[in-house]
Parts: sequence; C-alpha cells; structure tokens
Amino acid sequence: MKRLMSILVLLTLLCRGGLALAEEQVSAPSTPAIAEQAETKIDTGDTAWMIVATALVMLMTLPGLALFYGGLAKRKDTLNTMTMSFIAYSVTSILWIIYGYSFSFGPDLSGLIGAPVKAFLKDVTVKSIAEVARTIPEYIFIGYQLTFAAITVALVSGAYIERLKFSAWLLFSILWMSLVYLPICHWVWGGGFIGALGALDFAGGTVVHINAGIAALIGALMIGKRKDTTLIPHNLTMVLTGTGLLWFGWFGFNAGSALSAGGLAGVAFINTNTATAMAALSWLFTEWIFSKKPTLLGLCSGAVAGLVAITPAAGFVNITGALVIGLLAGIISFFSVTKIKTLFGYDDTLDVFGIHGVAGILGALLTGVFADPEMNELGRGLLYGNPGQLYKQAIGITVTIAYSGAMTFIILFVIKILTGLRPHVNDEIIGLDESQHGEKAYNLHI
Amino acid sequence: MKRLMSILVLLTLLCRGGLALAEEQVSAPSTPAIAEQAETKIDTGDTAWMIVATALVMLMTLPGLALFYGGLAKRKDTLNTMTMSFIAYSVTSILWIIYGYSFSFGPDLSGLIGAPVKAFLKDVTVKSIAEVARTIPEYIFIGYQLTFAAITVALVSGAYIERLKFSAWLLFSILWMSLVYLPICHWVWGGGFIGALGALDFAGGTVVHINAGIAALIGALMIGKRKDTTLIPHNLTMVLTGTGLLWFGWFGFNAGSALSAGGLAGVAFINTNTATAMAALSWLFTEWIFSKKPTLLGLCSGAVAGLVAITPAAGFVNITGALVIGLLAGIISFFSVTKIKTLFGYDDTLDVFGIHGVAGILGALLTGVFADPEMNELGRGLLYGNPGQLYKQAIGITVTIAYSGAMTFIILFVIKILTGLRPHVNDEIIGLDESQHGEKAYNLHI
Amino acid sequence: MKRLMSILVLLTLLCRGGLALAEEQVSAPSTPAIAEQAETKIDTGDTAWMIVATALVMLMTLPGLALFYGGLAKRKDTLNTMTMSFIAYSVTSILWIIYGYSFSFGPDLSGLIGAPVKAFLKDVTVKSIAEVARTIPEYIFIGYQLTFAAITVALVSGAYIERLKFSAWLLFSILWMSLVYLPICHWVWGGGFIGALGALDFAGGTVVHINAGIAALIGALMIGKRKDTTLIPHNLTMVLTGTGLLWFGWFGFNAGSALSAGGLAGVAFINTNTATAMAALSWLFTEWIFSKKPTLLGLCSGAVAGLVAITPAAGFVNITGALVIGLLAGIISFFSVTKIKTLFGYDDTLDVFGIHGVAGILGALLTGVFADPEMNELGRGLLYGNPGQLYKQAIGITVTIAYSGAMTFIILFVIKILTGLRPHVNDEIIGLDESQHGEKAYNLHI
Amino acid sequence: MKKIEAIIKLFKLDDVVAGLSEAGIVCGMTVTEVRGFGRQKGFIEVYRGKEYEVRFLPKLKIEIVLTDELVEKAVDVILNKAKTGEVGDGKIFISDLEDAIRIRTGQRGEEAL
Amino acid sequence: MKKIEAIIKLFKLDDVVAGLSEAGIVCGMTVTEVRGFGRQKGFIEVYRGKEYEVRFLPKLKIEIVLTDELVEKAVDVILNKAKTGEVGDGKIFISDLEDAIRIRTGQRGEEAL
Amino acid sequence: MKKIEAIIKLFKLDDVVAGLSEAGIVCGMTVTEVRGFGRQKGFIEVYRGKEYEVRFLPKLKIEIVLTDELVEKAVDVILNKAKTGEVGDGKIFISDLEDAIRIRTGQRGEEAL
Ligand SMILES: Nc1ncnc2c1ncn2[C@@H]1O[C@H](COP(=O)(O)OP(=O)(O)O)[C@@H](O)[C@H]1O
Ligand SMILES: Nc1ncnc2c1ncn2[C@@H]1O[C@H](COP(=O)(O)OP(=O)(O)O)[C@@H](O)[C@H]1O
Ligand SMILES: Nc1ncnc2c1ncn2[C@@H]1O[C@H](COP(=O)(O)OP(=O)(O)O)[C@@H](O)[C@H]1O
Repeated sequence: MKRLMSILVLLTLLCRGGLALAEEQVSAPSTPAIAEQAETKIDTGDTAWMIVATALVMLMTLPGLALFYGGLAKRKDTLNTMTMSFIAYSVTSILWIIYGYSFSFGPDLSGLIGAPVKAFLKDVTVKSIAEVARTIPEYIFIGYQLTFAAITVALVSGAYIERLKFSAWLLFSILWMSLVYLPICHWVWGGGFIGALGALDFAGGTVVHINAGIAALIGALMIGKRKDTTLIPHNLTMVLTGTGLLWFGWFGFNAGSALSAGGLAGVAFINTNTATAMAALSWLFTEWIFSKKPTLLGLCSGAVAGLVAITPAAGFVNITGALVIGLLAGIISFFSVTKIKTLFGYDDTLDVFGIHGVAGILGALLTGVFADPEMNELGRGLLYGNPGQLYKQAIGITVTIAYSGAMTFIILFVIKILTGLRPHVNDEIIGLDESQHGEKAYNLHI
Repeated sequence: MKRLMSILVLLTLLCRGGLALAEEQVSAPSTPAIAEQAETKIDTGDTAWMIVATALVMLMTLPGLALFYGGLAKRKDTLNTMTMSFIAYSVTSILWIIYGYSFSFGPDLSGLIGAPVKAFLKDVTVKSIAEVARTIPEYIFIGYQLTFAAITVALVSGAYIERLKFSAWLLFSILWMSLVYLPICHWVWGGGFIGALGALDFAGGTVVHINAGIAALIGALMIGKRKDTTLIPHNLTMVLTGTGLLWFGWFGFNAGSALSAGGLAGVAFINTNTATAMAALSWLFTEWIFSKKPTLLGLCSGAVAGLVAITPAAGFVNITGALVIGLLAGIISFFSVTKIKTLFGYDDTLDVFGIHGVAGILGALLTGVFADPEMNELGRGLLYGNPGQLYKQAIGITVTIAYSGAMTFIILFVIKILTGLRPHVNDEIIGLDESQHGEKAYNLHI
Repeated sequence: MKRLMSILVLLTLLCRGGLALAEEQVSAPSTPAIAEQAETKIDTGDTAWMIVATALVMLMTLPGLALFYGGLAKRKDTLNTMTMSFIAYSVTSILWIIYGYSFSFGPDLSGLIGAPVKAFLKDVTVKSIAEVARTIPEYIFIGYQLTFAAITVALVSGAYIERLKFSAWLLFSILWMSLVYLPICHWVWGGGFIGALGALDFAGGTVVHINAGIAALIGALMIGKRKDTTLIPHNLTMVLTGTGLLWFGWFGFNAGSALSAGGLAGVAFINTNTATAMAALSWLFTEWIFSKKPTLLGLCSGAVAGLVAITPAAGFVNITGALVIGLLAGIISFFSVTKIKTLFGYDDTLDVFGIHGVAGILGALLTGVFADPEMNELGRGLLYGNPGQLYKQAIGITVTIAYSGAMTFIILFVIKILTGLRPHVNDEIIGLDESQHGEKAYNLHI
Repeated sequence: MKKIEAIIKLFKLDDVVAGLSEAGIVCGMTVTEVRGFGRQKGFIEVYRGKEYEVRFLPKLKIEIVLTDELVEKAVDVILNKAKTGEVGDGKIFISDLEDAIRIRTGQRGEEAL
Repeated sequence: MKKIEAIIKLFKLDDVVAGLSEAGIVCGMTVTEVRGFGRQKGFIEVYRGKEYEVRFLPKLKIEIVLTDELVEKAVDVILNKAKTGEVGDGKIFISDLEDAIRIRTGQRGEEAL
Repeated sequence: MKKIEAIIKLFKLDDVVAGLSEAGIVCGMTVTEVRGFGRQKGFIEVYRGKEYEVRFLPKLKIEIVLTDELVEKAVDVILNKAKTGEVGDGKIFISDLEDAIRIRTGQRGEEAL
C-alpha cells in the first residue's frame, strides 16, 4: 500500500511536469478552440442519440463486462474480477479529463500524439463543439470517447484474472491507458498517421479489440499460468446477463460511432445485430459438431465474437457483409479458443486474445473486403474494386499489434519490479476476493 | 444432431426456392423503393428515439425475458430456459433480414402476405425510408420490427420449458416465426386485412401477446405435463431483475410504437407506466386477500400482466383508461393463473397463456372500449360513441386465436415426427441444463 | 390485512375529499392549460432525450436500487428489501397522476403547494406542454418528475429494512410521498419559496437525497435497532450490478434535468461521470488506509456517494468543481458511515443517511461554492464572487431537514398506532421474506 | 439405538420419505447435500470446448436415528424406494448410537426420538 | 473418546459456540448445514397462488469430538443454550469414537483434539 | 468395517482422492462441505469499514467406509496428502460401523463397498 502510494504520487508529478512541458512546445492556439466561435449549430436529435450512446457504452463496462467476466471467473475470484473492470472505468474517467482527451484528440503533433492544450478540458465550454463531431456538444463527444478508452482497459483484465495483484492492476490501468490506448486512439481517430493512411475502423476494431487482445496475450504470457487453469464459470446466469447488456450497449458503441442520428447509424445498427446473431449461432453449431453439445456459454461467446468482428465494419459493409463476418467470427473464434490456445498453452483466462484479438483482426481485414461505398462513400473494399484497402487494413493491424505488444511488455515488466505481479500462491489458492479485498461474493448461509 | 442438420439444410433450400418463386409472381417494383427517391427528410429526433426504442425492445428479450423466465425455472433447467430466449432472438434476427421483413412489410399481396421483394433487404439503402415511418431510416424501422418478432417467439418458450428438447425448440423458433408470426404481423400492421378492417392494436396486443399466449396453451397441451409440475422460482432476485428490465424496455415497445418522438409517444409512455403500476398493486392485493400473503412474485407477475394489457391500448386511451385496464389486468390474470389453470389442468409452466394470453385479450377488448379520440384521432372506442370498434377488436382477436392455435398445432405435430418433442424422462429429471447442454448454471462450491 | 384495507379506504376518501375542496378554492383556470393553446413547438430531439431520461430514472429504482439494496441485505430479508423499492415505485406512480403532479407542479398557492387543478391529469392532452419545459410533451415531463418522486421514497427504505412490517412500509410510502415529498418538491422546483429564494438544486440534492437521508435517520431511530445489526452483504455481485445500473440511470437523472438535449446536458453528464469515478476511488483509498483493504463494496459505496454529491451541482459547476466534489464525497461519506454511525449508534441499516444525507448536504453546499456562471448563467457560487449563494443553499438545506425530519416523525408515529412498525421478533429472526411474504429468494437445492 | 445413514440419489428423497412415513417408522430425519464418488462414472461438462469430468456427483445423505428393532424395517423400505437398479443408487450404513437427547425437553434415550 | 452430534436451530449457533467456549469445553467443532424433518411442522410457501409445504426445515448440525468426561458437561451447555422450548429445537446424539488424528502433527487420541 | 471421517482443507481434496485411488484403497467416498472451528484463527472481513471475524472456516469432510485392515493404510495416505503443516489442516476420526448395504443390489457387509 505505502509503496503503491509513493508510486502513484510519483506518477502524478511526472504527468503534471509532462503536461507543463508539452504545453510550452505547443505555441499554436488549439484550432477547435477557434472553431467554437465559428459555428455552434447543435442538432438536438444527434445530441439526444449521442448522450444515450455514451451512457450505453458506459453500461457495457459497468455492469456489462463486470458481469460477463465475473460470471466466468471462479467463485472465489468473482469480486476481484469485477473490481478490475470498475477500477479500469474509474481510473480512465479521471485520467481522460486530465490529459487523455487532449493527448488523443488535441491538435495533432506530427501524426503521433495530440497536444495537451485541453488538459483538464481547458477552454471547453457549454457551447464547445469538437471538430470531428460538428452537431453535438463537445462535452458529449469527450464523454463518448472516454467510455471507449475505459472499456478497452477493462477488456484486457479478462486474461489476467485469478492471479494478478490488485495493486498491480491499478498501476496497469493507469500506465496502459496512458501509454498504449491514448497514442493508438490518436493514430486512428485523432488525426494520427494510421487514420491519415486510410485504414478503415468504424467503431474500434483496432483501437479497442485488437489492441486489448494483444495486451491480453502478452500479459497472459508474462504473468504466467494460474495454479488452477480451469475455466468453469461459477455463474452462467451472470454471463448471460452480461452478454445481453454488452449486446445492448454495443448499439451505442457501433451505431453511436456514426456520431449522428441518421441513416448511417441505421446501417451500423442492423449490421451489428445481424453479425452478432449470426456469430452466436455459428459458434453454437460448430461446438455442437466438435464438442457434442450446444451450450449457452457457446451462444454468449459467439455473440461477443460477432460484436467484436463487426465493430470495424459496422458503418461500411452491407447486410451480406455482416452475415459473412458474423458467420466466420463464430467459427474461427471457436477454434482459436479451443485449438490455438491449447496448442501454445498460454493461460489467457477468459480468452480475451482468442475472442477479441482474433475476431478483431478478422473483422478489420474483412472490412477491407466488404466495405460497400453504397453504404458509406468513405469506404471501398476489395469486392468493390479496391484491393489496396486490404493492404491499408493490414498496416493498421500490424502497427497496433507491434506497438501494443511491445508497450504492454514494458509496462508489465516495470510493474513487476515496482509491486510484483502475483500474490503469494496461498493467496491465489484461497482466492483473490479473500486475499486482495477481504470480501466474499456470496454470504448465503443464514 | 445429424438429423437436425439435414432438416435445417432442407428448410434452407425450401425457403430459397420459395423466395425465387415468389419474386417472379411479383412483377411490380417495390413501391417503397420509389418512395426513397421521392422525399428523404429524416428527423434526427425521431431517429434518435427509434434507435433507442429498438435497443430497448432488444433488451427485453436479452437479458430481460431470459432473466424473468430463467429465475422462475428450476435451478436444473435455468440455462436451457435462458437459451430458448437466446435462440429465439438470434434465429429471428437472421430470418428477419432474409425474408421476414419482406413477407410482413413488403408490398401487400391481396391482404394476406407481403411480397418478398425485399428479401435480404434488397434495394434498402442508407437513404431508404419505409412508407409507414416517414421520418426515420428504413434500417431502423427494420430493426425495430425485428425485435418484436424475436420477443414474440421467446415469450412462447415460457410454457414449454423444463421438458422440451433443445433441437425441437430450435426448429419451433424457425417454423413458428415464419409461419405464424409473419402472416399475423402482416395482417395487422403490414397492410393486411385485420388492419384494413380497422381493429386497433397500438403496440402488439394481438400480434405479440395473444398470439404467443395461444401458442403457449396449445403447446403446453401437446407437449404434455412435466414430471414435476411445481413452479418454485429458483431465484426470485433474477425474476425481479427481469421484470425491471422488461418494464424499462417496454417503454421502447409501447412509446416506440408511435414511431416518432412527440406527444403520442408521451401518451403511450404515461399510460404504460400507470397501467403497469396499477396491475402490480391489484395483483398484490388480490393475492393478499385470496392466498394470505403479498409476494414479490405477485408484484412482478402483476406488472407483466399490466404491461401486456396496456400494449394494444397505450397510444389510444387516456389516463383513466390506463388505470382501469391496469386494475383489471392484475385481478383477472391472478385468477386465470390460480383458478383456470388448475381447473383445466394443462401444464403452462410459467403461465404464458394465463398472463400474456388472458391479459392480451383483455387489453385488446378494452382498447375498443376506452380508445379516446382526444388522445389519438385514429381510435374511437365504445365510451366515445363507437360500439362497432369492440366488434372489430373481437374479430382481430378471434382470427389471431384461430390461426395461431391451428398453425402451432401443426408445427408441433411436424416437429414431433421430425425430432420428437421431449427428452428421455431421466434427462428431464436430472435437468435439461445437464442433459441438453452439459452445463450447470451455478458452480458455487470451491 | 383487514385493518390495513380499512385504513387505505379511509385514505382514499380523505384524498378525494381534499381534492374536491382544493379545487373549489382555486377559481383561476390553470395557467399551463392556457399555455397549451399558445405555442406548441415540441422539439423532437429534446423529446427523444427526455423520454429516454425518464426511462433511465425509472430503471434506477427497478431494478437498480432494488438490486443495490437487495444485495446488501441478509439473504433472509432480500425479497422484502426489493419489494420495498417495488412498492415505492408502484404506489408513487399511481398517486402521482392522481394528485402528486398537480400538488407539486400545479399553479402555485402562496409558495407552499401546487393547486390540484390537474388531479387525474385533468386538461392534459397529447398537445400539452408544461411551462417549465417548453420543448417536450407535458406527459413526458409528468413521467420524468414521477420517477424522481418514486426513487426518493424507495431510497428511504434502505434504513428501515430487515425489521419493518410490510404493511407499515405500504402506508409509509403513501403518506411520506404525499406529505413530505410533494411539498418539498413544490418548494424547490414547482414555484415554491425555496426556489424563489434562489437556492440552487440542479437535479435533486435537497428534494431527493437530503430529504431521503433525514427521513432515513429519523426512521432508523424510531423503528429501533435490528436484532442482528450486522451489514454483511449476502450477494455483492447484485450490489455491483445495482451500482452500475444506478450510475447508468443517473445520467438520465442529472443530464436529464437540463430538460433538453444540448450543451447543458453535456455539462451535467461529464460532471456526473467525473465526480462519481473520483468518489469511488477516494473512498477506495481512504478505506485502504483506514481499514487495511480496498473493497468492491467500497468502490460501489463511493460511486453512490459521488452520484449523490454531484446531483445538485451537475449543471452548475465546471470539471474542477466536479473533481473536488467527488473527492470529498468519497472521503467524508466513508467517515460518516464508519465513525459517526458507530458514535451515535443508530441502526441506519444501509447507511442511507450516512451516504445520501451526508453527501447530499456536502453537494448542496459545494454547489454554492463552485457554481460557475460560464457553465450555467443561472448559478454563481462563492468562488465566482457570490458568497451569498452559500447562505441560500444553507437555508434550502435547513428547511428540508427540519420539515422532512418533523413530518417523518409524525408519519411513523401515526403508523405505529395504526399497524405497528415491527413484526414479531421471531418473524424478524427467521427473516422477513419468510414471515412477510412466504417466499424464499433462492431455491437452489434440487 | 441405531443410526442409519443412507446415501441416495437426489430425486429419490420424496419416495423414501413417503415410504418411511407410511411404514410409520420415522419420527424424523436429517438430510444433507453431499457429493459422492464411487463406481458410477461422473459426467462430462464442456466449457469453451474444453472437457471437464465431474467425478463427484450430487447425492443426498439421510440420517435416521431409531430403535434397534426398527432398523431392518427401515432398511427394507429404503432399499425398495431408493432403488433404480442403476449404478449410483447409493449405500446404507448402520452404526451404533449410545444416547439421544431431545433439546426441547431434555428427554433421553428412545423417548427422545 | 466420544462424538456429539447436535441438530440445532439456525440462529442458535452463536449462543451454543459461545457457551461451549466459556465452559472451556471445545477445542473445536465442525458445522454442517442440513435440512431437518420431524415433529415440527414445515411452513407454507405460496408461488403464483399455489401452496407448497416445505417439510424440510433448515437446521445446523454441530459435530464435536471430545473426551468421555467432558460429554455430560457439553450436553448440559448445548441443552440450555439451544433451547427455545418450541417444537423443532433439535436433538443431541452421542456415539463412540475409536480414534482421532491431527493431520498437521499426526498426533493420535486425545491429544489430537 | 470402519468409517473414516476426515476434515480437510478445501484445496486438498484432489490430492487426497488421487492418493487414495493410487493406493487402490477406495471404492468410493462421500464429501460434504462443512465449516470448521478450531485452533486455526478465522480471518477478518470488512464491510463498510466495520470488521467481522469469520471464525468458521470452509472445510471439506470426507467419509470413507472400508474394511478394518485398510484403515491404517488410508490414514497414512490422508496424513501425507492433506498435510500442509499449518494450523487448520484438520482431523481424521475413526469409528466402528455395524453394517453396510448397497442399495442397487442389496448386498450387505464388505461386498457392499
Ligand atoms: N466406501 C464408501 N464410503 C463412503 N461412501 C461411499 C462409499 N462407496 C460409495 N459411497 C457413496 O455411495 C454412492 C454410490 O456408490 P457407487 O459405487 O457410485 O454406486 P453403487 O452404490 O450403486 O455401487 C457414491 O456416490 C458415494 O457417495
Ligand atoms: N429420528 C431422527 N433421526 C435423525 N434426526 C432427527 C430425528 N428426529 C428429529 N431429527 C432432527 O431433529 C430436528 C428437530 O426434531 P423435531 O421433532 O422437529 O423437534 P423436537 O426435537 O423439538 O421434537 C429435525 O428437524 C431433524 O433434523
Ligand atoms: N473437537 C473437534 N470436533 C470436531 N471437529 C473438530 C474438532 N477440532 C477441530 N475440528 C475440525 O478440524 C478443523 C481443523 O482444526 P484446527 O484446530 O483448526 O487445526 P489443527 O487440526 O491443525 O489443530 C476445524 O476447522 C474443525 O472443522
């Protein structure tokens, strides 16, 4: 605890200093700041939708993901697992307004990072409008992007649960969100080089899912196997509830990425629902054939795989594209989880890489294949005479994998030195709820 | 499994063929297709509301209904019960975009069915607008109607649980949605003869609830009694959670049926909340008097009865109408569940007929009594000098009962031949979670 | 039961009589009624947002608060605890349309109460618009305000659970909502004297939280201690779920209080999220220091404290204000719960006073300090050169405390005479689920 | 005084209790949820395509204390009520008991039953 | 060495444990959640207006192994701590035990307790 | 015929079962979730800053019925499989059993095991 505290204090000082420094460098007044004066024609309909979309994505993490992961965890590790999502969301919420938003969406500094001119939301007023979303209040755009950062961090936790120190996770949330999410988010959406290069990512296939998936894999390898490497969900009704809330919230995630309430949101919405249903069913039938029984966990896992795979494509492909993406997402994720994992033998507890990583890559590539200009003129895929797109997608994916992988390694390495990664083996055996939090998920006797 | 597969393949071929055939018959170009060119003045406010409304109705099935039904089921049948809702939603999602939407809302063919000119959402673009909802993208309208079809199928499952083969349910979802829901939906809302005749059904009293209620009753009789016919909810906190989510989502169901964000949505909203609260209380007091104790299950059951009864009336009646409808819904449903059921002795596991069927009929009739032209000029009931309306309502109800009853019988009869309806008695005794899915809802030890 | 019935009948007659009487007194036609004719320019965007906001606040009570409180309760009192929220919501829903809305938002009678000219929503039509919310249908405004009344009553229950008779709670909901909530709501928002005096309360710090907190304290003292005064949550996964839903719904509560979809809603939204996350973390670290371990319950409790504290300030302060309010809310609430409570030894079961009362007062005061005219010209706090505001806030708080405290005392005193407050001690020991409802929350064996 | 401990299958409880009551043997009994391991093979559960064998199966343990002369009668009843003929039907164990006391009254020995 | 098995009401556990500790009798005990059936009538639960009688009531079974001379003392304590005077207070069963071993040390007999 | 009752730590079950199987001792066993109280101190749980001591710790009780000659062998196996050396490892209790019956076949005595 003491140690952790000092570390946190240090971090605070560092970041303060960093901000100060950075601000000097940026002489130019933040362009959006100007933009505000210019034109403020907020559309109440778009705003209504985006407020709700933001709330929906928040719901995905709390309680959505917390329930999904918590139900899959062992009873004795349930609370710790849920706490990881809670910490991820809370920490991100604070850091996002301090410097996160500015680093990712501030005026671009040579394609690499945003200028921290909006640290502590400086100059953002009730009338402000962000350049990338001209019809809604900037505060809503800030909140919307915040929820994306938060869930990305939370997603990673699924691969680390049942054996990571609580203090280590706290540090990880802070460092990973700052050093991995922010840059990648800027590169793809904030005016950085990946976006400039024309790689398509409608709602976060690379930024969110591939990114989290790789961090999950690297972490699983570095943290090492659990004592008991089984995955026997302690409460599948929780898993189903979480899946339902994720699906529900994902409409805000994908249709919300249209940043307005119109036809494009409609496209993203129907594609999301179609691919998800398709993936749930294709996983179900695949497991029915290959492991005898159709399961509820299969439906839930497939649905999530479908949601992930359609994310980058939602606002670009047509309904046929959605069907194919969903179909493949369910089948391929099933094998990546059952075969690949056992082949390499890493302990990705809840298959974050197996589902988010793999389905994320699949979706990002297929976006380059199925992007239909009739749905969204901004995207033209292989099938519509633009093979080059596939190449751009590949670059986006590769860069994300390389950077996220490397940084995650470094971050965990540092944390290992600072606080250590794993609790005492006995603490792992009696369960992290007891050892890290001194709580029990259920007190049902009496 | 093998057998099921071949059946599914067969179905696919059949439907493909059917579509081809149908398309030939329809020479006329789909009118809506034209409409698009005409005028595209999407209202962002209406769109924002309808996107959310669609997501809300989706939430009703997953996890709403799954939790409500799953909590009422025995512990050993929980997952199978939840899976039925999940399958219903996923299967419907896919079939709806393949042919469901077109058969129900495609250009009317002599009042009986829609033309499949929009199979695979052919010709629907990001700019399309459906004729019946002129201010929102057609994709949203498609999605919104999809969620209605899905929950109707899911509702039926409540009467079949704890004794139906999983593969049988899979087939049932496909067949019943295609052969029962689609036609009735077209008759009432898609330009078919019931709607033409002037029967009022604001949000689905006949299409959804009476329809599902009758299918539930017929099915309960055909499938037969469970070995253990008790209804002892294994987890009432799940039931309460499900009820809350249903109530919440139902605002999208009823207020969303205004298809716009205005006064009419307001009317539907306040009526829905009022009738629901009233029914919850009237059920509570009725049971307090007739079976000694006021229960949480009573409040939940009453609330659902109220939601069902107000559904057809939500956008037609005034607040007094809502109060009366709610009051009666709670009382009458209580008796239909406690008396009628025990009288006839059919095993409608979760009282789908007792609540959705009975309260649905009640609501449909009372809509004909309380429809107040001051609220909605489209509806004038008995109390406002139009006794004829009651007659029209009766026709709508009768047709639905007759058709849904007969078709459900045929469908289950066919399934009985194809896969059989019930698992081996021992599989029923050890529970369907174990026997059908090889999963356990809870793994709480260790 | 019999006794209760007669009491209820009596109440009904009384209120009917009262209404009649009141109506005579008010000769003047309700001004809003006129307003309607005047201008009806409903904004679909604002309407879309407010419909959703209303549904969100409804969700806060069912299942949000029910899960939060139910999970904290002992297993044997879970259902009774959840039932209290359900009853609060249902009873309020009915009374609100009968006379609640009119008494609180009807034409002001000398600053004290609204005129019951809108009893049973008389004269409200599909076209009506309330004077205080000129861009949305009055029905939505009515529904929105209804949900506030309902959750306020429900919040109180947290202090009374595990030892209050069900019939006593039923009476309490009716009386307290009518005699305490309605007047205070009118004073602050309905044109009454507190609002007139210029005290700031954006979304209900005084009306909802301080009000409920004081009623909780007084009640805890009058009802007396439980036999077993422990607070060992029987299901923390439920508590987390409830917290997530409360957080989610609170966006409707705070951002919805802008009554429109624009910049102000954006301000309220981001402030709400920031303060909540901050409070969750500050509670976590405080408890980590003072009671050894960081807990999930700590995060949840802190989040709720933050939500409460930011409520009155959400639409007035800037992001720095939100950070400070959140920080203090988490720390101060922690001590009020751990120290103050044990010091005075009252049995506020779920710390309704300790969290809602204390954080509510804190938030109301800090609103007077941080209110930033740049965010909302209607509010200028101490830091912006208006020390007087703090004084006004103090008055608002004091009046609420005095009135709510006194009336709650009287109401409980009366109920004690009518039905008695506590069940037989054995009924308390076997649990209120069994004794009051004859139900069990879980039937997991077999 | 003897104590009978019977390990039976979950869904046989009602039959056994009914049988014993009819036979007028039991004044009472105590039931415990246990997990049993024996000749009966456990079943396979598959989560995310991975198989887990559940070797401990849910069973119920019935404890009945009764007078020596009633033991055989009780055993017979349990035998034909709890029997399915399949592996896993369970066991009956009989042991000696020195004394029994009814807490409510303090009565000892047979009258405590 | 003897083994005492006491079936008591749920909410009597703390009193009994406290009593035994004060009396300085127990070095330890093992508690099991059981469901009991006996003279005490079960209660009625009503779901959707249908009545279900719950004949098996939740009880706690306490197992204490101790030396012969302590048995009577322990029985007395349990008797007056677990007693409410109402039907359903439960039973105490006493049986003989051949040996006890402490796993940690391998000690046998009385010193294992 | 003897009955062995062993109270062990939760996470020792698999080792013990494996050990007994290898040693070819058990034909079966019955496991019950219990809560134990003894020398081992309970842990503290803190809810809303208030401390609660959990004195009853989760343990598993294994019941094995076997022939007299196998008892010592079984005890040895359990001793070295269930041992961590820390307080709370648990106990083994041995008592005499009069008879055993296999419900499925009605076989009595040793062949019932
Ligand atoms: N030696 C034993 N000691 C204690 N319990 C036993 C023993 N053998 C079997 N059991 C219990 O009896 C149950 C049934 O035994 P099993 O061998 O599976 O079937 P069967 O009794 O029909 O041969 C087991 O699940 C276990 O609970
Ligand atoms: N013959 C018996 N064998 C085993 N347990 C018994 C027996 N009789 C009673 N019990 C246990 O004792 C509990 C209390 O017994 P009961 O007859 O209900 O009340 P009382 O002991 O006050 O007469 C029962 O719930 C049951 O668990
Ligand atoms: N006298 C006893 N009677 C019954 N069970 C006991 C007794 N003493 C201990 N136990 C059981 O053995 C477990 C371990 O005992 P404990 O004294 O804590 O550790 P150790 O056996 O290593 O000294 C306890 O949790 C309890 O379940």
